[in-house]
Amino acid sequence: MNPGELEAPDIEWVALSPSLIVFGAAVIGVLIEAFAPRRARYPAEVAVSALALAGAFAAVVGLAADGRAGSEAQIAGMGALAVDGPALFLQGIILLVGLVSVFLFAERRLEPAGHGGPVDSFAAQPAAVPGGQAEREAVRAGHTTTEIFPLLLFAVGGMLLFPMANDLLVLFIALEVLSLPLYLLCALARRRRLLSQEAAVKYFLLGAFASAFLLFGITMLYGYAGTLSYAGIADVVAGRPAVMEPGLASTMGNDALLLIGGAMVTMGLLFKVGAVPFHMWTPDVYQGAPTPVTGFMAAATKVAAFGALLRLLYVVLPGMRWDWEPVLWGVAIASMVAGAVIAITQTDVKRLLAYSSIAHAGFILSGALAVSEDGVSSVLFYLAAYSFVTLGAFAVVTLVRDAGGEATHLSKWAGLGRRSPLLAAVFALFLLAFAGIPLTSGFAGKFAVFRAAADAGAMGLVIVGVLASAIAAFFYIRVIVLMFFSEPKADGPSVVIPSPLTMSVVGLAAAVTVVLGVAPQYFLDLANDAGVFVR
Amino acid sequence: MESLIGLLVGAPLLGAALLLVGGRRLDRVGHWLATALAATSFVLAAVLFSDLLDREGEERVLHEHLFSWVPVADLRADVAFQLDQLSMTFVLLITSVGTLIHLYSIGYMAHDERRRRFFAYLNLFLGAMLLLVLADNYLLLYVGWEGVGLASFLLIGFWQHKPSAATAAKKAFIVNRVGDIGLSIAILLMFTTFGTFAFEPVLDGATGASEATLTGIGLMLLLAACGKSAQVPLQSWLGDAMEGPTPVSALIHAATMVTAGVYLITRSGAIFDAAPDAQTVVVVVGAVTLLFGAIVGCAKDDIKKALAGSTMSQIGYMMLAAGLGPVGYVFAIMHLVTHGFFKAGLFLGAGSVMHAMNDEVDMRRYGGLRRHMPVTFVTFGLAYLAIIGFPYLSGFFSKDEIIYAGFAKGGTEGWILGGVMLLGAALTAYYMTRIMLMTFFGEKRWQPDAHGHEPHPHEAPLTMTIPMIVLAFGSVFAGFLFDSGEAFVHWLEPVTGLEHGDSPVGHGTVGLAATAVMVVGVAGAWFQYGRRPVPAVAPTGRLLTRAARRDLLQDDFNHAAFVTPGNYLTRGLVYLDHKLVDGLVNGTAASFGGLSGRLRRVQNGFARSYAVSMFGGAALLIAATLLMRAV
Amino acid sequence: MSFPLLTATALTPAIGAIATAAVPAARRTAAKWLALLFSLATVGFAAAVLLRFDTGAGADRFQLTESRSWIEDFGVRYELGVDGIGAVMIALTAVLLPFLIGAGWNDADEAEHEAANRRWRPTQGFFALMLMVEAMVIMSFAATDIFLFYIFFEAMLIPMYFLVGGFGDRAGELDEEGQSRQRSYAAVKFLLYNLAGGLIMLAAVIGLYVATADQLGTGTFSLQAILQARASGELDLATGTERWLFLGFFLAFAVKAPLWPLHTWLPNAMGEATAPVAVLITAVVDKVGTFAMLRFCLGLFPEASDWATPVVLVLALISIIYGALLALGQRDMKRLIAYASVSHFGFIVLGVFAMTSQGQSGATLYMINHGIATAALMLVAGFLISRRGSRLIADYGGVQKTAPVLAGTFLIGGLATLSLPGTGPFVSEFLVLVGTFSRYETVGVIACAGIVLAALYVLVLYQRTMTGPVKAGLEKLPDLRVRELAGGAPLIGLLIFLGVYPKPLTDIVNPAVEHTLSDVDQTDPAPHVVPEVEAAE
Amino acid sequence: MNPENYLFLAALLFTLGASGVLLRRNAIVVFMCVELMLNASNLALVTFSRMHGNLDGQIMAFFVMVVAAAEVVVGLAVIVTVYRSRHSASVDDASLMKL
Repeated sequence: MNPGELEAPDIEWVALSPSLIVFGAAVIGVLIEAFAPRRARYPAEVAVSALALAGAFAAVVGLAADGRAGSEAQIAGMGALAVDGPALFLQGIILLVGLVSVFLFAERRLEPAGHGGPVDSFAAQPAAVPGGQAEREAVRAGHTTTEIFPLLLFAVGGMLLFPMANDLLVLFIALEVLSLPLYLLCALARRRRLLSQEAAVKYFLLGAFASAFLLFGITMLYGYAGTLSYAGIADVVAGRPAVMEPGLASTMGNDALLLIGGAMVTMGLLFKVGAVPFHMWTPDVYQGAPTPVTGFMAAATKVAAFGALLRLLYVVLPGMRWDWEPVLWGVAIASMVAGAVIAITQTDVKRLLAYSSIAHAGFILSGALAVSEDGVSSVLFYLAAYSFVTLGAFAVVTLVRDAGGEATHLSKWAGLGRRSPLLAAVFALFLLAFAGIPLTSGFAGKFAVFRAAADAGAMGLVIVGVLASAIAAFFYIRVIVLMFFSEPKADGPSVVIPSPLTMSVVGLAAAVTVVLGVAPQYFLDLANDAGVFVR
Repeated sequence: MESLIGLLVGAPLLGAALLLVGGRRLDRVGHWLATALAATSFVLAAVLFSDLLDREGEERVLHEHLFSWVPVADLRADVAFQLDQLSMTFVLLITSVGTLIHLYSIGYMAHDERRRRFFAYLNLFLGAMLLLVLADNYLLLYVGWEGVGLASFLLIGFWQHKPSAATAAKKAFIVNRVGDIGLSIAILLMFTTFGTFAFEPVLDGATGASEATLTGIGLMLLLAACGKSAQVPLQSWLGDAMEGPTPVSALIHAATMVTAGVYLITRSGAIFDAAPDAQTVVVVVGAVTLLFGAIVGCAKDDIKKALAGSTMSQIGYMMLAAGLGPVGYVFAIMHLVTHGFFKAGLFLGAGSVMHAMNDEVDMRRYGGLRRHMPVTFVTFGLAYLAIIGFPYLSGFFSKDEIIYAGFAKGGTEGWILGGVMLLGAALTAYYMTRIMLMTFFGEKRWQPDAHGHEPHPHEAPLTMTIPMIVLAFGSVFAGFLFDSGEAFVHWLEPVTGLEHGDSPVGHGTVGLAATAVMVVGVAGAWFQYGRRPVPAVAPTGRLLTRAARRDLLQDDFNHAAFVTPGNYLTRGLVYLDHKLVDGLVNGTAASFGGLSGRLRRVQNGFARSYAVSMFGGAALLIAATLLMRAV
Repeated sequence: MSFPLLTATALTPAIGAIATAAVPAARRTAAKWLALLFSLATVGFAAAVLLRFDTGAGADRFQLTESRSWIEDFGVRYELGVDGIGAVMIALTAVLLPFLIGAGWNDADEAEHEAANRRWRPTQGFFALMLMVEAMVIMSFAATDIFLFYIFFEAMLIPMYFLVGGFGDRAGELDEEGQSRQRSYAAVKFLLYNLAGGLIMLAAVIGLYVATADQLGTGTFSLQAILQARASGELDLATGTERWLFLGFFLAFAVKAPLWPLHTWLPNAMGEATAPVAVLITAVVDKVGTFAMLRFCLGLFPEASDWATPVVLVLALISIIYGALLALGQRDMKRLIAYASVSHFGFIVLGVFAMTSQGQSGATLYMINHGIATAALMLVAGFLISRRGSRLIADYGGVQKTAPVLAGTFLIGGLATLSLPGTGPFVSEFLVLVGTFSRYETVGVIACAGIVLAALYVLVLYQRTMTGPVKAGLEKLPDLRVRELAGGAPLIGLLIFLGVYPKPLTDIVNPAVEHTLSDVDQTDPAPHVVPEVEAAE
Repeated sequence: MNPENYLFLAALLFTLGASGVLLRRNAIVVFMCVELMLNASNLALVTFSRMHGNLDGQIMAFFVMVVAAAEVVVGLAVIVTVYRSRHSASVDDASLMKL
């Protein structure tokens, strides 16, 4: 190749259209913030975001219909991105979750309206000191932070890239692109801003810390294999590199580089997934962040991160399966057990759900550990089921409010079932799905991952998982007891009647929960078809 | 003709159902309806009897298969009846005495507002008892067996508002249940041994089974018989059962139900014949009970309880006779029938007395009643003479035959048995005379009842006296009738078999000896109660007397051996269940809670400690990965 | 395709549940009648099931089968079918429900202070949940796909849990906030116990799938397919695997049944729930456990069942004696009945694992009879408790004086509970004893002790509550109302009918038992002595 | 010069950064330590790039720098907001949420 001549990269625009649409829309969103008048921003942002996400979803569906989830799967972007079954399936979930989250973000009937019109659950002026003069003025003026929408879109864009990432560079970039907007979103709560900011700081510092580890791991893998591309590394791990260079020959023998590097990259991803012992940010951040953000984050981040983790384990590191499998066994067991056990004594709904998400990370991990096609598709299905339940649950949390905003302390939920039987019933449905009771999506998902694990001979994991489920059931049930069997308190919270936006979120989540529980076959087929990584 | 058997059993059962379901509407006619149905049964029984008499000895069996009851694989339990000479005898006794006592109860219960129920229960009892004796297999017999137990429970506890009655009823049922275990196990053994529990195949096939098995079956049957017939060691319920209305005591706890044990053993004769060890135990139980009952009967001041002791003792005779095998079966049944008459007569008499004395039962408060209640006195007196074995009255024949059979056992055993029975006969004469004297002779010792009413003894109404008179006739003439030409013996022989024992002591000698000890007994009682006035308050008495008053400490024993430890056991188990079994579960839950509480402390809110956890985790992850490679 | 009768039977109460739940708050009475109507319709369908069931020789083992694809990916099919045992269990469920609805007619009416809350519809919820449970129980009796069974086995816990926790009887101890801690403790305990058992079963279910996939190529949950494969030798589980799987299944069923020492949830749940719900638990829901032992444990894991038999028999014996003794020690009427049920479940398990025709037929009949007898006893106890507002035995006495009909019905229920001959339970208890004794003599003899203990606890209860002088506060105790009597009398009639003429039931059950026995390769022990009469023929 | 020495330096820097994160209280300093870790990676990347004789590592290093810059923007924004609310940049003070 002539050094002066740059080869124009060959970009598969169509195959990458979903993420491109989202990123494009995000940029438009930023432009709207910059140029549109304050009043017009909200409708414009909502419309752009919703349209972009819906459009991207349509693109994903189109790509899948094209067969790119199966036989037509391809490596795109000069080998940097993979458009294959798992990627498209997870992108589909992320986009749907993102779309639904837009509805949650856009909800403006929960908070008392300011002078400028109705407001949402995000800070009037994030930069203002909590309780200060500036904030009071902003509140009075009814200011809102419409920047949340482009931030959401950027995060979604990063998440779309994450499971597609087919080299370590993209992996890192995608991680940061999805993380940075989330750090900011966490800090934007309208009420309890100190908590919100604290959550952001913690999330940010720990997230950065984790990504530093990830990066160092990437570095070592690069050092080991001399390439950043997944396929290239996999080849080297398997002992048959495409080109044998002298430098490679010396590093290839150094297994420590591979092992430590692999472990550190895995650790970075486990942090995003929220697996023990990298889970400690989860409760604090889930609790402090604005609830719509928590819902979005809990659902979508987990999906994206598991996508990336799966690809890493299945495409890059299958050669060293015997090294990481036992270790991840340990992580999975620790997550299931610790998540379930610690959740028993939680008193805050959001923290409770955070611990529950940790336990679920363990369940999903046990499916991932099957290292089989069944394992992949079971994880895909589980993620689909789990993300909607989570989103629905957090959507319900936004509706239970008292004078101080959302009433997240469990004691305030006493007797909710008597005041608002329907809402409480829906929440109970979500809890039952979390607990994995049959006829809910949670059960089908749990069955799928456990079956995959058992099929792969990991019966021990299944048994621990089952026992952890039993422990976990206890605290889900405790909430149900509280809602239905306790007398409502006189000063208890009330359920605000939301706009159709939130209602549609809750409704959709409930519907998905039931459908995936009762008639999951179609979705299982989808997940099965999408179970193969392209290499 | 066979179909009449179903009707025979069905009539009283129908009566019970009608009276219970019919409710208050039937209050006014219920008792007559019940009596009529009982009488119907009696008439049917008579018809069947004449039919049987028309046949030859071996042909005198009727079978009626109603329907298949519980068919499972090889197990066939049918609702089917078998009427042979043995059951016929019982049927006649039950329906005749039963009808009489129905009639008697009309008068006796006239003022009880729950009379309809009483008659329903009586009918229920009749039906169950008939089922018991007519069943052609042990399982159906068991149904009747428990059915009479239920009726007995309901009737003993008829005055449920009295705690003592309720307790007595419960006690009777439960003690009987202990016996029922025996019957259950016997049936189970029969099934595993013979593959069936119908009389014919089991009894015909008995010789084919091992002696050990048969002994087992026999002992289990004996356990059942002990429960139902109040034999030692399951005798304790009978005395308390006297809490029931007196007609009940007469019918169930004297004439019919308590003799079911004797029926069972006689019916299962083939099994016992092949299991001599079991027979020996039967004999021992009979002998012990015979003395036990007699001793208790001597000490009781409560007229009904004294009679109950007597019942126990007399059934002891029967049991002993049945244990002797074919030598004794016939006489056991014969004594059973005669006993049915005279003991029912005695109880009805006692009822009549109580009726007259404001339900007073303490004989020390009776005295001199013969002038006030002549009919009762005469009928009671005749029955009295029959039971003590006054020559040529019914008891004389049946009891002497049993004593003779006892001697016929031969050897030392024969002498012991004969001696025991003669001693029993003396005691019988003693306690019966004591009752007679305390009740009808001597001074008035009447006292006002709890409400301050002075008793005004009067003769009972006709409905009550007629049955007493009829039974008195039976007491006097039954034995003579049976003994003439050995009619009864020949009648039963095809079923029970018959052997004439070879006794070292002749028939005549036995008769003389029995009469002699009777005279001694009567004289003893007369010396104690006839010559001098009876104290209104019982003297403290000697140790034996005091023990006998307390039923020879049977309740104390049961209490110490079963009730108290049982209570402790239950209480201990309740505690254990709560603390240990449940505690283990709750403890597990709590320990998870504790673990959770401790683990969540790790989440201390400091970002730096979270970072430490991550750092440590990463280190661990790396170390573990490296370790895996090293391994 | 013929009319899907089993689906219809299960669907009717499910639709009823939805319809009842949809009735507006103000139309409470309409909801009750609607629920009753649907439960009666279910009885109709169940009757059709019994009538259509062919008991002739050579009839199929599973009848009225339905088979549709459902979740192919999991190897799960919507397969229904009943053998004789399933058919009678469905009938029991369907028959009991109208009585329970009738008995609980006013149990769930809201307190006055709640009447203003238009959204809170406890009555509708109560009956809807009951019907829901019924639907799920029927499904689990009808499912021949193990996964399908599992789903309903687990799912029925949820409505049950709400029934226990949400509608406790008002006689419980209340705390200062007017709510019963005991009750919610009981509900949670009920759920967690059963959920834990069920989850362990889930692991076994998955294990079974893996094992079948291993040997048959494709994993399957179809009972019939597995039985066939086993019969043809295609499927031959390794001894260790089979035992582990058996334990997983058995544990879940033993919790549900409940077998000592997994029984402690039952007294709590039955004590705190309203009487109809308590009956629903013990008479209907728990039967799924013993039913499943018979159908799944024995059918799927014959060798392991054989292996576990000694231990199971011992546990069953302990349950019998222990339950009865604890019943004796109770001060609370409903807990007493609960412990009595523990004892009775011991008998059922004994019958199942005796591996004889009599034992298993007896166990099946026992399930039916125990269901009806407990219903009779418990419902009457419930009427009594609702009158006095106390569950403590010590608060009663002399009831027969003021309410003779109530006392009488109670007594008959009690007598049936102690297996008095002439009532249904006697037949079944006898069969269980015969079945057990003919294989394990000692076990049979020890079980007989249960006979006495049953008499003790029933009669002690009767004596303390019904006889003696009338306790203060009970002088004006009203006797049974017409509605209550209408609920109790048919049950008693049924008990007596089944005691006198159980043949229709045994005819249906026997062939199924023969099949089950051939699954486990067992034959009845032959009698030691062949009677001469038969030998001569 | 042996390129491996750069790798040791990189590892040292990474460790220093990590210990700084664990030990320092001031959020800004903590953040700087994270940056140090990123730069350690950069050094290693470049070294490896040199060892393998391809440019991938160097390109990666450029991206990392950009990302680090972006992180600074976001991070400082967040930290400064917190500082304004609490008048303290100590990470230990931000511990309202726990247990």
